Amino acid sequence: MSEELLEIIILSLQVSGVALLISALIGIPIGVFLGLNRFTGRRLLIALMYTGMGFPPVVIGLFVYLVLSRSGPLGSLNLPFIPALFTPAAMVVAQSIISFPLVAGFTMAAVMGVDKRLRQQVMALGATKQQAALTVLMEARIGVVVAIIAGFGGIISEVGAVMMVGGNIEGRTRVLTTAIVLSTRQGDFNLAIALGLILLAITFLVNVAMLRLQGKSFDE
Amino acid sequence: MSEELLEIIILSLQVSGVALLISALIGIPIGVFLGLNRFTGRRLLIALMYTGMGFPPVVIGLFVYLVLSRSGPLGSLNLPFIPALFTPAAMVVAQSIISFPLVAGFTMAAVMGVDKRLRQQVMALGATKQQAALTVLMEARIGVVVAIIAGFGGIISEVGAVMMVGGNIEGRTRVLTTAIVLSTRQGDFNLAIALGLILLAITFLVNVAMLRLQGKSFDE
Amino acid sequence: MSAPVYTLDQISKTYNTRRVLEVEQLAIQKGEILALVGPSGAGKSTLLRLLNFLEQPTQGKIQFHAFEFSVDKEPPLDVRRRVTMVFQHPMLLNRSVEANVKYGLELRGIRDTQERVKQALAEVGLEHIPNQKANTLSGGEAQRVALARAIVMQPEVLLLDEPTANLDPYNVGLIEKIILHLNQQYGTTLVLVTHNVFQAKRLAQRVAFLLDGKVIEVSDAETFFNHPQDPRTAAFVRGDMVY
Amino acid sequence: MSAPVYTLDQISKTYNTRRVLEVEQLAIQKGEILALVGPSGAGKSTLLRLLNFLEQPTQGKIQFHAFEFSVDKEPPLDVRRRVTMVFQHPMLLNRSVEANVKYGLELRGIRDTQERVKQALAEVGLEHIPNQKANTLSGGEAQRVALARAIVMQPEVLLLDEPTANLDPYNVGLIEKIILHLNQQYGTTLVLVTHNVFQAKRLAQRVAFLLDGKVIEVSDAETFFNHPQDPRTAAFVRGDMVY
Amino acid sequence: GPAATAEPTTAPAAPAAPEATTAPAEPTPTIAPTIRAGTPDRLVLATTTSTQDSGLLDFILPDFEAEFNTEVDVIAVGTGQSLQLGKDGNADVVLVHARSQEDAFMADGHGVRREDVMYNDFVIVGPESDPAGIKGMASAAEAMKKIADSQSAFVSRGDKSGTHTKELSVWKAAGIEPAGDWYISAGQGMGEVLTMSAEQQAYTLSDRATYLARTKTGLALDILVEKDSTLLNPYGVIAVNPDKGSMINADLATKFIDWIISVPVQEKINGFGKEEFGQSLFVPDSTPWKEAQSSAPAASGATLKATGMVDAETTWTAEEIGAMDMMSVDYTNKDGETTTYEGVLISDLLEAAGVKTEAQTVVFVADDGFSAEMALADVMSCANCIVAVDDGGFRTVMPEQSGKLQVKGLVEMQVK
Ligand SMILES: Nc1ncnc2c1ncn2[C@@H]1O[C@H](COP(=O)(O)OP(=O)(O)OP(=O)(O)O)[C@@H](O)[C@H]1O
Ligand SMILES: Nc1ncnc2c1ncn2[C@@H]1O[C@H](COP(=O)(O)OP(=O)(O)OP(=O)(O)O)[C@@H](O)[C@H]1O
Ligand SMILES: [Mg+2]
Ligand SMILES: [Mg+2]
Repeated sequence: MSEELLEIIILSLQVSGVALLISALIGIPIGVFLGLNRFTGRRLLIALMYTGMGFPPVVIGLFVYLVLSRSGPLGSLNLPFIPALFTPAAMVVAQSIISFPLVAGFTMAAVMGVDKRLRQQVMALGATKQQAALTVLMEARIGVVVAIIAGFGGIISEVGAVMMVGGNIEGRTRVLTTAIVLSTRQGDFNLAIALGLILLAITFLVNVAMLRLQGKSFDE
Repeated sequence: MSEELLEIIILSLQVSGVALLISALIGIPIGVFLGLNRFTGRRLLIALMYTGMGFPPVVIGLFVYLVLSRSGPLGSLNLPFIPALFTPAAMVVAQSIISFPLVAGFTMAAVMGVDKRLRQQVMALGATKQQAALTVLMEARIGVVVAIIAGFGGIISEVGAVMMVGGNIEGRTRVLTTAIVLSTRQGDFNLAIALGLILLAITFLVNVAMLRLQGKSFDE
Repeated sequence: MSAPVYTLDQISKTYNTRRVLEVEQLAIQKGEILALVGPSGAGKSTLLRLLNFLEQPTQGKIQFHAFEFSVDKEPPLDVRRRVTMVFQHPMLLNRSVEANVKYGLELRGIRDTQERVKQALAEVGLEHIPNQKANTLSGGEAQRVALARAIVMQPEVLLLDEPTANLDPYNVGLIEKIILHLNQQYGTTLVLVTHNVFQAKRLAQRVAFLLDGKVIEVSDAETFFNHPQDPRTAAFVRGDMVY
Repeated sequence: MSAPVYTLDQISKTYNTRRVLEVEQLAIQKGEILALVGPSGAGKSTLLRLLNFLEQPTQGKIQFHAFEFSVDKEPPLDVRRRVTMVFQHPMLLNRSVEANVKYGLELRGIRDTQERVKQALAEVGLEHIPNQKANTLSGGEAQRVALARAIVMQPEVLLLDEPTANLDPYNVGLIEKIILHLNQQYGTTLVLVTHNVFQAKRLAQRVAFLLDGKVIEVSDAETFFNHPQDPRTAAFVRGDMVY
Repeated sequence: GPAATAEPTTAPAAPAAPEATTAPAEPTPTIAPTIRAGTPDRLVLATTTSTQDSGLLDFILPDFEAEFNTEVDVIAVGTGQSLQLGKDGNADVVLVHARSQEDAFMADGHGVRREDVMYNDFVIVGPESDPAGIKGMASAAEAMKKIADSQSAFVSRGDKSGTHTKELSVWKAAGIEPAGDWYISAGQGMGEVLTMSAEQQAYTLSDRATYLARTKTGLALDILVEKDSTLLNPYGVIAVNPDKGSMINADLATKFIDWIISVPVQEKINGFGKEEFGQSLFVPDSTPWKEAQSSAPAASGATLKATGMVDAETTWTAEEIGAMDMMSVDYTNKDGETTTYEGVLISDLLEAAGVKTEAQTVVFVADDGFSAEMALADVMSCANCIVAVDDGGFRTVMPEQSGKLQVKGLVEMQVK
């Protein structure tokens, strides 16, 4: 494997890995919150979250682009902690936005599948609200793992947004998907398919690892 | 709204709607099967299905392209029921492949969340295997609805594959996402954002409708 | 006595490596009420699941009428539908009470269920809440819905796993009356798991004592309670430790 | 007699439009065992949930020591942790038996739980299956794990919802012994829902009779069973229809 | 229309109109698998994005669709992918700009006919501040060298496209192997690269059409170097080899190529963008166009024919005409300027060819397709109607006739 390809693979994993972490940190609590609480406006929030699942990555890319652009609201501030366009950090921002509704939505569905009385029982045993939520989350772990896997799948395979805000710069922001698109545009379909297979192999290994971590739950 | 835009919207809904239907018809039974049965190789199938969730749409597009291409294995047969490239039917094929692992994966997770004893009880009441599976599916309906919503979100917002096999032909295969990409390429960000908002509005309305159909389940 | 409904021969059931059931011989007669008693974890529920063809025996064969059920032979639908069971924990569907009760009828393609459902709910004293969602029922209410759901189908064999565990004395009496009625009126064969020795005495013609997965003693109710053959049976009836 | 642990005043609880509980006055004394009896659907479990601060009363206030609990006032964590409950249906976590029992201790940040867990399991007779997954337990085993999970925390108030419903006579005796021991040794206040009139007789100092959400009669056990004030109480004790 | 905003306002119709005029019965797209193979009235054109993104195709294609009662499906995907679509037999015609790849495509037998269509040119664009100070330089190579020497940011297409290939050749000419932090290889299309360059205040090499189209939408980059002869960007059209399958619409492909290289269409391409940008985006370059151009100015090649109802169809060269009896005629144009032309009486020429008695009229045809008609009798009786040799080509001069009959670039006289 060429060094260049290796770099691309590593960057893909880094960007999507960090983005997944961020969207899990945001999405899981939101999903748990929506799953466990009943309040007016909840249905609206759910519909919005589901809409977020269908947010076209290129629109998110465009949005992040406009915000981070030199002439945009954040980019023009030129602050050190605001990621510049065409950097991996900007790609992480876009991908986090893409995957968090997915993570939140499925977490919510999984949490809603847990018997309500279990949460009551857990509260009766002296859990704080947070502890109870965490316990319910643990009970719904299969669904949550699938939520995370789906979030990962959504962003590792995503191209519209990373292309837009990352710029597919060789050696700096080129990831597997943008490399695939590049070779497709060049008419080099064989290379594109080969890169696609590498991407799939990576995703497969990550999934196997997650299922492993998950232990026996999936066999029960 | 111009007639052309209306056509684009209708085509987007038709293509993704039919693809969703197909992937639900395939994905839900597969999800139920994987959720309810235990057999050797199941974990492998699950990992593969999850990998399918992370299948880059452009690779799927490429794959469908190569198969349906006039020089490809199916396209060269020139049979009437095999969709030709650059037609809505070809886009449906690609999108169905994209969304079915998502539908299957979440259906599986939802089904696995249902108490195993419920299925036994249902069998005890005289259900056939199919009836029992259907009943379990009904019990897991929230998860299944989310699975379908996610599948819809995944394809209505997808651009790589429809661009590849549809060709973004004006008046014939142009859908909202490819129109967005075209205007982005032409630098007309305002139009791109406007189209994006239309797409979001449509997704939102579809989601609200699905939640409506779902009735009270989401409030329990 | 006519031919038995069930004949069990050298049956065993193992979970992982643990053998939880090991029945050498057991016959269940047509039209009888057989009470199954024994300490917690003895294997009573497991035995019922086998009798209902829900799990396959690890070893041995269960003969139901002419049909043989074993690890590699599953029963056809029409055989399965002659037997039904009320689980120890009422597994209700997340639907209304009424929808739960008519579920088994619908599975069989029976229409015009309304009258039958109404009557079954009346029998268990729940005619007032047909539309309540099952997951909001009290413990005893849920148990009675589960029972109604089974009796509405008028099965040939009815397996009851502690059907009155969560009920007050009046409702216990009500359910016991239903059980006797089914048995006397329709000749329904009943296998009843109960930890209530008095209930077994009141209802059963024969009693089987299960301990550690093994059938220690089977005899008619009179003998079982008053002249148990096995000292462990006697201890159990007295409420003593039997391990 | 010292100040009551709980004082209920004009409490009611409504689900949707149905009022399922309506308690004018009820005091629960420190260190007593109060049995709560009544027909299925009377509101016993609902009352326990209120006593455990799990659901808010629709109207009225529940006073627990100095703390007042009502629709717009939730108890702080340390108050809540003084009370625990064993549900009618054992809601076990999808973990091992041991993990279930130590769960409450872990919530409280207690380490070195191993000894206590082991002992609690031994008390309920389940020391042999600490590693079994909770969802494979038999009905009675699950019920005992749920009990062990509560007693291991040595709460000040223990609410038990039919804790022996699924148990055989020997295990019933075992559990009853544990209950008495907690009450006598540690002064644990116990509220015990039971449909077993004999059990109430054996354990309770006072008995409350709930019917259609209302407390019909509260008196000491002797009076309750032998000289009930209300004809409906008498009917219930006899096992007659009380509606 | 949502999709074609970069379309110049000179386009004859609003973006939505092409269908309206060409296919009034265009159905709402349906999902039913359309059997495209063998459908005679559809042409699949695979092309680079620049032809679509600049709006050129929307400008010219409706004419083709109307004339041949057909529809053109445009797949705008880039040169490499377009050629691949052709190779796979999924396109009937490809319109791309990468000469060497096109030649390889032909050599490998994927195409049956290749024609030059047009060219546009590349320009070096960059931020107004011009940190490398290349503004106005004549040599692209030297300008690029300055960019490299000053380590100013440069965004490269990096996608092996025609533009990228050109860029690499300029680097080579400058003797530089571009590498380093300042050299950003984007691997994207022209539009995206221009956006990135503007965002990063970087230089880039762009085709003029895309650049101009993008300035319409507020691109903040200036042209700094242009008009170097090394910066030409030729487009070619190729008919895909029909041997790839019966579905290839070879007939229509041929028609399309004939059409797009024809003089009137080339004229239209020439006019595209003039009004909006004040300059042509594409310069016509087809063989017929070049012939027509050269026939007008270049005397050597120019010929004049007499055809139709003549005894002998005759062709004259400029030299032959020059050797005949010449006369002078003054012609005053509508602006009042008078020019004196030397030429041969038209009646003499027609008599030399031998006009048939049934003939009624003469049609004067120009090299750009223009034609004008006059009664034969009037022509024969006209004493000062001549064919003059003008800038190496021919023209009619008829002082008493309307301006229409002063046909420049005359190539043919059809007697009817
Ligand atoms: N969430 C709810 N919505 C509607 N009705 C409810 C809800 N929860 C409980 N009920 C009703 O309230 C009544 C009291 O329920 P509760 O569980 O307190 O009864 P219980 O006395 O414990 O009965 P059992 O002995 O059968 O367990 C029941 O009739 C039940 O159907
Ligand atoms: N899937 C399983 N895996 C492991 N052990 C199991 C499984 N199912 C049941 N067991 C064990 O088998 C034994 C018998 O279970 P069963 O449910 O038949 O008991 P039971 O006689 O019905 O008891 P109870 O009166 O408590 O309901 C129990 O000790 C239980 O822990
Ligand atoms: Mg049991
Ligand atoms: Mg209760």
